[in-house]
Amino acid sequence: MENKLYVTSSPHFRSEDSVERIMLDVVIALMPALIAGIIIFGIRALFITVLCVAFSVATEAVIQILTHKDVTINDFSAVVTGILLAFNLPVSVPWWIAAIGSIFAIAIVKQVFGGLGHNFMNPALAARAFLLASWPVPMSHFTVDGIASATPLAIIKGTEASGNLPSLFNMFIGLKGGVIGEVSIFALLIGAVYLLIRRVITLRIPLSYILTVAVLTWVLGKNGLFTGDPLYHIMAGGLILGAFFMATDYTTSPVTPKGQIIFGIGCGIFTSIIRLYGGYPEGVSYSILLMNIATPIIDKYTAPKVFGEVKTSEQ
Amino acid sequence: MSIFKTFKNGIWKENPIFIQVIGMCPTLAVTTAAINGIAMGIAATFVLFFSNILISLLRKVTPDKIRIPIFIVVIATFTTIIGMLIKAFSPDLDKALGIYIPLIVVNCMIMARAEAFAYKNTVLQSAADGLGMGLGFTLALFILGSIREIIGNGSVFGISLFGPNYQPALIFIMPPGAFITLGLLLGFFRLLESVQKNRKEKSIKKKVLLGGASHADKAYTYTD
Amino acid sequence: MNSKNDILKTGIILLVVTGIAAIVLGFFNFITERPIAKQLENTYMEAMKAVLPAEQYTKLDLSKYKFNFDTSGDSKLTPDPKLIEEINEGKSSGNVVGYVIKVAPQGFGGPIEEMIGIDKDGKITGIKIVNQSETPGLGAKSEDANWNKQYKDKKADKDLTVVKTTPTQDNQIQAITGATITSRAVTKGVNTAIEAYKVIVGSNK
Amino acid sequence: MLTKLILILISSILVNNFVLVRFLGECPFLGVSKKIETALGMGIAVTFVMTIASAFAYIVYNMILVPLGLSYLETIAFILVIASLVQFVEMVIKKSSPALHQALGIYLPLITTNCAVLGVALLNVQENYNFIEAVVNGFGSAVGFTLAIVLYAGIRERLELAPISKVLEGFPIALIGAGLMSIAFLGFQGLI
Amino acid sequence: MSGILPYLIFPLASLGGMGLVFGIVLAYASKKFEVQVDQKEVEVRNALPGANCGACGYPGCDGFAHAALMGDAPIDGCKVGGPSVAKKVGAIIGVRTDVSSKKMVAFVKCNGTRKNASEKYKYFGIDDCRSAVQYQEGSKDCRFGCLGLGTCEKLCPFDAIHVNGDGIAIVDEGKCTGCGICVDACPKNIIELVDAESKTRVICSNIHRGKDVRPVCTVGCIGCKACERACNYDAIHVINDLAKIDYEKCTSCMACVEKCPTDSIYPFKSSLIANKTNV
Amino acid sequence: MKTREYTFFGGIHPRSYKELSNKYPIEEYLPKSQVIIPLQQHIGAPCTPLVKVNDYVKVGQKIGEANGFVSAPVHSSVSGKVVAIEDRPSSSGKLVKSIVIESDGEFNYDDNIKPNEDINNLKPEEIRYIVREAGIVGMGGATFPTMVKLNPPSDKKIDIVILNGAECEPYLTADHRLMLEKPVDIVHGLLAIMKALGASKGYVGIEDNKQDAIKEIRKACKEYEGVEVAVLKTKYPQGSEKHIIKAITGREVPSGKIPAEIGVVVDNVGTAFAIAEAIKYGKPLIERVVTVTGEGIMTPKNLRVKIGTPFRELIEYCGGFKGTPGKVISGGPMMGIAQYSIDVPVIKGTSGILVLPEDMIALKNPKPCIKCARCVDACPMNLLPLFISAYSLKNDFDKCKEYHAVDCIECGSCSYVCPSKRPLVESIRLAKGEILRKGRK
Repeated sequence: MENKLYVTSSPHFRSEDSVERIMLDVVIALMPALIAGIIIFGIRALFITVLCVAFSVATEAVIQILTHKDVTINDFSAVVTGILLAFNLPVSVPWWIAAIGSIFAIAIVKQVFGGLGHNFMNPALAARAFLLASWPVPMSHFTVDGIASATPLAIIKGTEASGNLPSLFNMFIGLKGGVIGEVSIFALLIGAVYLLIRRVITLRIPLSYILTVAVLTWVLGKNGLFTGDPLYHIMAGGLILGAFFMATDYTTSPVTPKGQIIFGIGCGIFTSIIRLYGGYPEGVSYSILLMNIATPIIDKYTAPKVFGEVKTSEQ
Repeated sequence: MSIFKTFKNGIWKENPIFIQVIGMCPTLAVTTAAINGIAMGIAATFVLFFSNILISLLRKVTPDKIRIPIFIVVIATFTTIIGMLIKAFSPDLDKALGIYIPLIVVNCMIMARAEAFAYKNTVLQSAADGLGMGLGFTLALFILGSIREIIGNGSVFGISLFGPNYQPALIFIMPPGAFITLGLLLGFFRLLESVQKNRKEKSIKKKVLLGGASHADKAYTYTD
Repeated sequence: MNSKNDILKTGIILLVVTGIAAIVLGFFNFITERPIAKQLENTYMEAMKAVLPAEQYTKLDLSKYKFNFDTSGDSKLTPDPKLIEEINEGKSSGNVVGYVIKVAPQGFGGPIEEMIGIDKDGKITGIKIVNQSETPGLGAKSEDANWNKQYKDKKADKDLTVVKTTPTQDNQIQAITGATITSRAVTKGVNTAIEAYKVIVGSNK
Repeated sequence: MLTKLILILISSILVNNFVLVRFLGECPFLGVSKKIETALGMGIAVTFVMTIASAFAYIVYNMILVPLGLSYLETIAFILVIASLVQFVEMVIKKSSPALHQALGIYLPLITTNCAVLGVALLNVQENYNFIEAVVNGFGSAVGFTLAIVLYAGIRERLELAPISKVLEGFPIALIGAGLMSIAFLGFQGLI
Repeated sequence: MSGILPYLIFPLASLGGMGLVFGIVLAYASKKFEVQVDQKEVEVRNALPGANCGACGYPGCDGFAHAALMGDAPIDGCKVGGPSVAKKVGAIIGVRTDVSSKKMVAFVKCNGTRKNASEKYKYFGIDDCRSAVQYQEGSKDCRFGCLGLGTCEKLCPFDAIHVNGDGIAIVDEGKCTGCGICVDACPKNIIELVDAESKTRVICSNIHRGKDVRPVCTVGCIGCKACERACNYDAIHVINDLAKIDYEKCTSCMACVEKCPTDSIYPFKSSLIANKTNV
Repeated sequence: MKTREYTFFGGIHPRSYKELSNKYPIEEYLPKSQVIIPLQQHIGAPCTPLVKVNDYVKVGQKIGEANGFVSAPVHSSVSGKVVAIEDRPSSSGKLVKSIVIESDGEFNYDDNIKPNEDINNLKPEEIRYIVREAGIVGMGGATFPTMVKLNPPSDKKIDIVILNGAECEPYLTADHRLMLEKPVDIVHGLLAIMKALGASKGYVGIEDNKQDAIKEIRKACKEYEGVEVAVLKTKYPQGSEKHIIKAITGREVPSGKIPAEIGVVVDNVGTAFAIAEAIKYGKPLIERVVTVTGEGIMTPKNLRVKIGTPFRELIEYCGGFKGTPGKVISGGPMMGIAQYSIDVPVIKGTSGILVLPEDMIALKNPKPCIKCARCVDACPMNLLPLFISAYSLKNDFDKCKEYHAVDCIECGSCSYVCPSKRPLVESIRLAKGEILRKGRK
């Protein structure tokens, strides 16, 4: 025969989706929040973000070259990690802290465990927790327009800060203290809608997460049962950023539908507990990390009922 | 095996931490500073040395069936003694090491040496083994403690290294730092080992691998 | 274990081994008991001396006093009688020079045991953290003598408060950076001690 | 009273997790965490023993050692209590419920040298817990151990599928994984 | 001296008493709750160090003993004990006390390298022969050809079989233990256990007639019987269009090797001449 | 008119590509020279040849006798001389013993071929006999002997018969055209199946992207009681037997069991048509409708083709290749079998010949699984393809079994949606094979 044909397994055609495209979609979805961050915190927000991305990508490339693996920095996953890490840093953070965080996220949390798809924890969040424990002071110093400004959650908690709570509207558009990416609920929601339309994420995790926080913060209010202000808790802190962009991280969240809902509820419970009773004012990062740990177990015990599966005594 | 070789074995070739990976609890818990690591190491060495000697001495008269309870009693006795001595003469150390001193009793390293070595070897050999293993343990704890103290506190033995402007990464003297530092350290030693091995084997390997498995020219590399 | 004899034999061997161990340990205890007790006493004495110099300290019977404080207000700082662990009266040349009050407020990682010395004029002579399990590098800095210095010479008339910036008023204490909870806990302990001191002085009169 | 017990429980399970914060019971944590089922079996066995051991150690310490002024013998006395207890429990289970023994029994001997058991007995003394508090602390600590080891086993099962560098395979990666878990558990700090 | 006495008597009494009580209770309990166990398991258990450290990955020494007896755990799984314990455990369990004196090794009966054998299509799929045979029976025109995707290599626990650069699996006989895992795994059934001492081996598995073999492989056995005629010892016969050697009779004279027109008996002619092995 | 639309959980929505060929009416194509008739064109035991080399055979003459219960006879589709009986590659992907017949171009029918009685006058066992003798098998691609389906275990009462006209595979339009052009015969076939089984209810399941076919079949159904069209949502794999049952009846076929277990029998519309023809004319299964399509074909067509016609002839009839062919697939793109030769024959299960040019086959190297869970959402069997695949690639087939690998229907949905282009179906198929092999041992 003139020209040998290809023989492969079925199916013989595949969807247009690709890892690169998905990651690119996430990057696109994060852009509104980045722009909001730059507007609110100034150009340094952009500097920190670019720095994190650069260090993340470079770390990934260097490790892959050193371990003789294919260099896969063009799949944008390191870019996503870099942006998310930057989004979790206060704008005033020293540049070297951002750089160390990026290296830690990619090297220790991701590549050591086998790279893309094999890390069991969200690299950006693990890096943030690492930085927060290492350098708590610069990591919890928040400014808006160069003026020190406590986060609404810290004010509610009242341990580290005092001041007047910003209005709901200011919270929504982002005029409040916080890390670079979390402040503008409005911008984050634009990105979230984009991801939902592109079908990159489903609502299972974000919705169950946010609803759980809402219910718990309402029920366990400061002045007795059912006195909390759920709306405030939803818009304060990193809940929206966490629920739509970080809890939904594919690799570290469950794959089963039921598991995803359990994951969301678990995140919500831990977030509420840490916010209301814990030592830290904000619990989003830690709660997602904790549920990341539980993900394999959740997957294992929430496997959907196989089509036609019958419970029989004999096997 | 010569006594010196037995002694050396424990320090490097069969290092209880880096090679055998046993006795993890105190290793991780007390190495927040170099001095603590050394102190813990010496305490464990004391117990290991004397219990090895005693068990070796008693090995002929110990009934097989109840050797484990007897080992436990012997080890527990020496542990209690070192605990009392530390309490009496260095209360600061006692505070730093806390309950990990009595927990030397259940350090599998000591039990394993008793069972695997002292119970089968002469007194002299056992003493050398106990000392070697103990020093290997101390060395490992010292290395780990130093690294954690340098990164996490910017000092060694309490002496500041980088001046007041250095901002230490506190996490390294917190629990996560213990796990991560030891994990990376173990990986590092493995790397050294494999590099060494490769160098040795390279020449031999060429002859053994007849075809030389080169998959490079495959058109269809399809797995990870 | 076939026969009763066997059981007895193993039992006796175990008995002998534990017995020897017991004797050895007893012997070592005999040797070390006094040094240990002395060490304990020394540390304690040193701590008391550090916060309130005196020649002699006598422990007070706390059940004789009624510590009824006003616990309303900011629960993070208001005195709490439950925190009081021990009160020692310090005497020099037969005269009462002041009191050393040991309290254990709840910090970030557990109770913080601290000693507060207050002289007979109601002035704080010094504080010392004897035991704590706060975060290294943050709350653990509460042991730092430099930080403890802030409390010295404060008058025991007003509750102390904690601020994050440089104090502007006399009753303000600057918090350790990043460890407000610890700083508050320590201050709460000091406030408690002040109240306890007032009760004792009041009932002595 | 109840509040205190709940606090002890939360503290021992989450805040001062035995494995991830207090560094007790590392050997079984690293050794017996390759499969979820095994880890669960180990956890349940440890829970069982630790709860009972806390009670017995309390009795021995407060009824025998303290009245006689022999509190310095706590270590040796506790280890005797634990060793005998474990052996006794194993024998009883083996006889009375072979099925249970199949599931738990094989883990029991391993527990003798699990420093978590001795650790909890010593901690109970150090913290001056009363009988009920001691038992609750023993139980909570063991539950914390079980929680950590089971979650960790899940992660390790998944790591089996990952292309991890030969140099890091086994203990190094296990330790780094535990470190990351420990970072996540920092979130519970200050909860009590 | 009277001062030290209470320091010795109280601990002696209390600890000794505890030891006695526990000892008696345990001894009594062990009688009362005695359960029959596999004697071998007890033996294995006793051979182990008893540190119960869990380093073997099994729950304690009992767990390891049980697993080793069941064949789940490798006999050298105990790291604390080392080789000496492994030897003891092996002796108790009785792992293969060399049933036959002959050492058997695996041998891949195909030399259809990329150069020698033609392919019928371009394969794109996972590197696993068992998978590849599901698609048009594999990419080689010859139905009995080594696919070279290395299922045997992946499954070999001793690192003793490798696919070489020409796409053919070759056994490293020094490492091969003759366990037969590759024999079972090969979907083309072209690996066979042979006597390690044998000098000549037919290196083809094609049972088709010569006219069907020639177009697909230049080194395939065409069943021409030249070897049969060349053999003076009646040791090689063509059965089913494929030569087969009877090692009872073979003297390793290499006559068949020299006569084979397609070079399908190992060692290859070229190597006889050049006196070097290319395999 | 708005009617209820049936569907199931999971599945995917690939582009259909049906517009390439769905406008073209079915043309008759007669083989020019040789036909190759494999003796095994069905699931089950191969047939034994009834003829020898050099024998002269006529159209419709039985040339292979069924061996055993699960088997189906084969018939000559041309008249002419048997030139060889030997192993030939079949489009099923295997070498199969085949009868090669040199056509004399006259298509003389065998004398045995005569019309049967009207359906109304036939007894169920007579219908079954006709179906068996006609060698009818499932023509959707699974090629399960229809006769076996019509003979369910005596303790299973069949109450519903479903004709599968979903044709959910992209590109294929053979069933669509058949439904448009032969609606009455298809309904007759359905009635015959219902009669043979004593079923009271019959459905023709058609996806809602084939509105014209729905209309035609509805019209044909009108005069009969108990038969109706069930409009299905367009979704792959709607045509899977288990899922069409689930969609229409709500019943779930238990794992490892056949549909008869829950009182349902499913047949392809092509099969129904073949049954109708077997009854009407006594004609055995010697021809079928094949869609020749794909971007690699000059002019895609729907052809009625004699069984045994080589692909080469059909491709040439459709104007030959357009561009360099990369893949030639027997069947659709999701489950079809890639061929290495175009000299393989059309067999009873060949629903289409799909030619994809080299630049369209997109052979991408897989990337690591990112656990996006799209395969989980797509799997119509509710499996976790990512884990089965991962364990399979690690040779841990016991784990695959725990994850129900054997329940996979190999529909390809998971591989289709995978953004990392991982070999999901491929590795699961491997696992299935190894699990079954282990089970046999």
